[in-house]
Amino acid sequence: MSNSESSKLMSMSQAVRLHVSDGATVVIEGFTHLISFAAGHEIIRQKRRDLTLCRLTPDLVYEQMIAAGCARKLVFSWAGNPGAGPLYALRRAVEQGIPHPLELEEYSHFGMVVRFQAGAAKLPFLPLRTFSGSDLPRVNPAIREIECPYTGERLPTVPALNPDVAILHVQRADRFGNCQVWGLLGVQKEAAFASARVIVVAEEIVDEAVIRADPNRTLLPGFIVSAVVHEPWGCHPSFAQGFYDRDNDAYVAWREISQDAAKLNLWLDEWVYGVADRAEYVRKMGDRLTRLRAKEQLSAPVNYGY
Amino acid sequence: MSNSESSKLMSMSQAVRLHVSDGATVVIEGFTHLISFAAGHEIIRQKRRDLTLCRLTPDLVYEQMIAAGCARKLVFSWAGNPGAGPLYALRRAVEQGIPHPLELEEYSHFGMVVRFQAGAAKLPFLPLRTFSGSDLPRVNPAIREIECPYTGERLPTVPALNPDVAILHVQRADRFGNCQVWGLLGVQKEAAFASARVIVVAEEIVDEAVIRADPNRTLLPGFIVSAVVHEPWGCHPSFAQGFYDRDNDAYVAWREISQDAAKLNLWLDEWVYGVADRAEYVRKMGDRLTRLRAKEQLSAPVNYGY
Amino acid sequence: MATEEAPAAGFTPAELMVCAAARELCDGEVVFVGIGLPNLACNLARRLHAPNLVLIYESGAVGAVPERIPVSIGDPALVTNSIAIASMSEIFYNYLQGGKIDVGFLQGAQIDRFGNLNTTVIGDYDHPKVRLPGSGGACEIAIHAKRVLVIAPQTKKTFPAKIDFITSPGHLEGGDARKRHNFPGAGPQKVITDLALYDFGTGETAGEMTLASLHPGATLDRVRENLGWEPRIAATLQTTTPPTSEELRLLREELDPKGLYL
Amino acid sequence: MATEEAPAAGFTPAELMVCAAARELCDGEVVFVGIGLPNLACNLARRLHAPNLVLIYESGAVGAVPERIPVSIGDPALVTNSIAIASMSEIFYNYLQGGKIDVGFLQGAQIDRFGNLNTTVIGDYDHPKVRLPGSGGACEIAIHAKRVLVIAPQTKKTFPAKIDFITSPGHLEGGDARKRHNFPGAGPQKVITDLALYDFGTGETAGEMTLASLHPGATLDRVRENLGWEPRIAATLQTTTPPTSEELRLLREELDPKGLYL
Repeated sequence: MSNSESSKLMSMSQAVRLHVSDGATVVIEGFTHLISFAAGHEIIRQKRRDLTLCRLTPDLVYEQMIAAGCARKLVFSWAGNPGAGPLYALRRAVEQGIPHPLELEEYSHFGMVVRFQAGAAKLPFLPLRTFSGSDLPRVNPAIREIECPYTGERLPTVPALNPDVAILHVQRADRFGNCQVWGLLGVQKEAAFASARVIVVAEEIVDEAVIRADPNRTLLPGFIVSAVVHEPWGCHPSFAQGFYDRDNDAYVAWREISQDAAKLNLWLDEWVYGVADRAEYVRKMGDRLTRLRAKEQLSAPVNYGY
Repeated sequence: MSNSESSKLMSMSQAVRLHVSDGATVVIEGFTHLISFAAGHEIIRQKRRDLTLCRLTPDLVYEQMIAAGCARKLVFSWAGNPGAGPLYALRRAVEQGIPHPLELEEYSHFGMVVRFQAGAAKLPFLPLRTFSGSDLPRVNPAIREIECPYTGERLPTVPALNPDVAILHVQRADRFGNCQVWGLLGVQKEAAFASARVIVVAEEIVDEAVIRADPNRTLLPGFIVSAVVHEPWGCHPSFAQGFYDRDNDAYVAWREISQDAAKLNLWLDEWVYGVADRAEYVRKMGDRLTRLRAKEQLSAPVNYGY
Repeated sequence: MATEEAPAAGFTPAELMVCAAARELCDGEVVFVGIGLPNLACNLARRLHAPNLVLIYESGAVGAVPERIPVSIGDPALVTNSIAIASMSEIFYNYLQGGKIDVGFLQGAQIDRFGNLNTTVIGDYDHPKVRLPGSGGACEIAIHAKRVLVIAPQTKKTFPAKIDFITSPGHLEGGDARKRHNFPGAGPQKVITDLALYDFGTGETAGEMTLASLHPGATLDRVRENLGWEPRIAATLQTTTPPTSEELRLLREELDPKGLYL
Repeated sequence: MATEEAPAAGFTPAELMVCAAARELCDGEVVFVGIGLPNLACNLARRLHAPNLVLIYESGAVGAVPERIPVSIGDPALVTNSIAIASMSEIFYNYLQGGKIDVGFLQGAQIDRFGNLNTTVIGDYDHPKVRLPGSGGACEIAIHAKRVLVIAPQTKKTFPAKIDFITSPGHLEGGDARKRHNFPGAGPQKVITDLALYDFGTGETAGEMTLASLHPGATLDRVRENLGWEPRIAATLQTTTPPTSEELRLLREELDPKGLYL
């Protein structure tokens, strides 16, 4: 580990070029909250191929990457359009191999969470109580069992997941990668510690003093972060608590887009290939975003003095 | 679990009478921060016996309970007077059986942390990478090994620790037991989830709305809490970030007190048996406490709106 | 109790399902909530007989009090003014596996007579006819929640004689199967469809869906037409109490005014 | 570099030990800090050649910038203005076992020639002559930190031929013992006493304390008198660079003005 005083700030295009290579195992986490669509779109623009995409809920961001041909394999626990139906393009890949076949490695949420936790702790595995009685172990040989050295009972296990790179959106970060998140925490901390490299994407770049004024809110210390990208509205259509709401209309509209491969490609042409970067996407979205801006409900301060 | 709207507020004497019985396995956690001396002293006053005391750092609070004859066994990882030398009374118990023999079950900090974590998750054990090459497994048969079902390597394990009752001091709680902590977090959350009952001791009782205004600060939800005790200055001589500083003079002075069993008993007579409750202890301490009061250094608010 | 109030004139099957589910919840219980009808049922119960119901969402919101109907399991409205935000590791390890969850709601694309649920695949796993979303948290909820409530509209397709894949174990092959698997939770206790309410029997038929109550207007024939097997029927078959006007008012005016789910 | 500056006139052995330890730390490294001399060494390095040194305390303070000398490993001054507070589970599982710690400081009541440390007991474990505090986090720091620095005043009692208990493994019986145990960290690299500085050799003597540098004023005889075995001596024995006046000024005026540890 090394924490140099030099800034890690760079553009998303630079961060993806430096840290996301063809064939890499990539995790873009965020459970409905703080999903870096900005990173997913840049990976599509840079035409990364043969990626192993890991994430509890593949969601629209992975469906778009799969439809664009970036993915070879998907490691997941729930693949749907949250609250708005199936992911049709993902189903086309799995059911018909369009645009090409997609290998699946499937767990439950608990299983995926524990895989990241084992990865973060550099343990080869961890035990957990699920899967028993389910057909999941039958179709996933990575789900195994051990005997407890104390009680003798058999316990299911999952192997550690250690991606090459984790991409995490946060509400605020300083230029060294020290970053803070509030609201839903998902499995971001575990995914970051489990990964060889971490790209932090932030709504706001703040002074280090802002982070140090409330250390209990810190998600990651900068010394485990490889790159910091400033990307306001970088989660749209997902949300960032305190910044903007979930764009539910976009999730609902996606249903129709993803049903038709041609429609989906037109969408990619317009909203991904057709824009240079997230800033242009944001300008193009215009008022649609501004009406999602969060109302203010501030927390009370606490005293860190002694 | 049940979360009744009825208040769980009660006096420390009532909480100890209801939830700490002779022979119980008790954990008073807090790593240098938020140690409930108030609870320890009340347990001494109520003359509990044969307790199994669990805690990473026995510290003064457990030494006082051991010297008073409350403990049968100590489960721990570091037994010293932090920054001020040995715990002489604990040594008398171990080396000479004074006031009576004390059984030891010893781990490292990592081992104790993982024991609480396994207990919280209702797993019989968890693996961890420590103890190898150390003599600790030789003197503690509860430290065992398993073979990884993926790599085949041998990994040390520790058994779950599930105390009968956890006693935790927090900066603020509402009357239902929803509580918040900032500054050092130690292993309190894991200890609480691992225990059958939880007594929350709070510097401040606040309205439920204060907790709900900053849910990311919450340590425990009320529905896992059995009792709530309002005990300002309840951690002295340890500290509560934002409320009062550590009374280092008291830790240093303890060195001389604990060296002499007679002196220690006089101290217990004056500061534990000689006071009815914490409130009287606080009155008796007088200015000594007020000069420990924390200066103000407030965190900035964050926006929970959407 | 809501059931003592005046029954309403007209209501939809979905409204009845939500009301029937809400009545299964007791005050002070801790419920692992799903999106859609379960979410409506929990918030309805909270407004009526269970004001201290604790709503937990797998996204990490504990003690949520959503001011609007959540459109996803991670809606920001679940965070604002909640009691606690837990990491998903805490949710699954400490809350669910830790035995703190009283009730879990589950749904399924396929449900068999033992309450086993399939949300993974229709057809063969490796050559699926329809690829479904998968488990999410369902498998562990089915194992750990002290009891499970299943909500699903009743068709032969949804309730086949045999399901293609067991994503989340119910009572497996019935009887004491759950005991043999050392499952901490009791598994499915009720199945609520748009036609009827089922429990899971007792004695030698324990663990098998048993018709306990017909919804107003539903008939045994319609139940049979929409079930992949010949149903067991309780000794004393009840008629489900219809929604009260207060339940319907809350659902229509406050909980789902836009009719997203009703 | 500090070492290029003017050497100071008078200084205590403790001051020299702290300065020698500080010089072992590189800018940007992540250090697992202990109370006392290690804490002074880290904060001294941070004021001089290693401004970006990241101080982590097992209590959970990450990137601490204590404004006063911490009197305990969990001093509130370690929290205020730190970069992050981690639970102890995160500290041990994710930071230490996760391989994020470059340097760990350890002390010992007994230290053997292979850098194995005893902080548990003098005499027999079950019938102790002296019961010591125990491991704390030392055992796992010894295994996981990329390298370990040991600080201890040198006496025959502290450096016996054989220690009574191995709390924290150093190089065990020497050679490639750590490799055979699959220890992620390299183990003790330096031992800093009040008389000399030792490294752990190379080649066939690797893993055994080797006298690398004598402190100003110390002699080989005094080193031998205060060591429980005949020490290996480096081919080219150095003399330790004395503290500079700037190092001493920082220690005496800013870091430990009350002389708590010096």
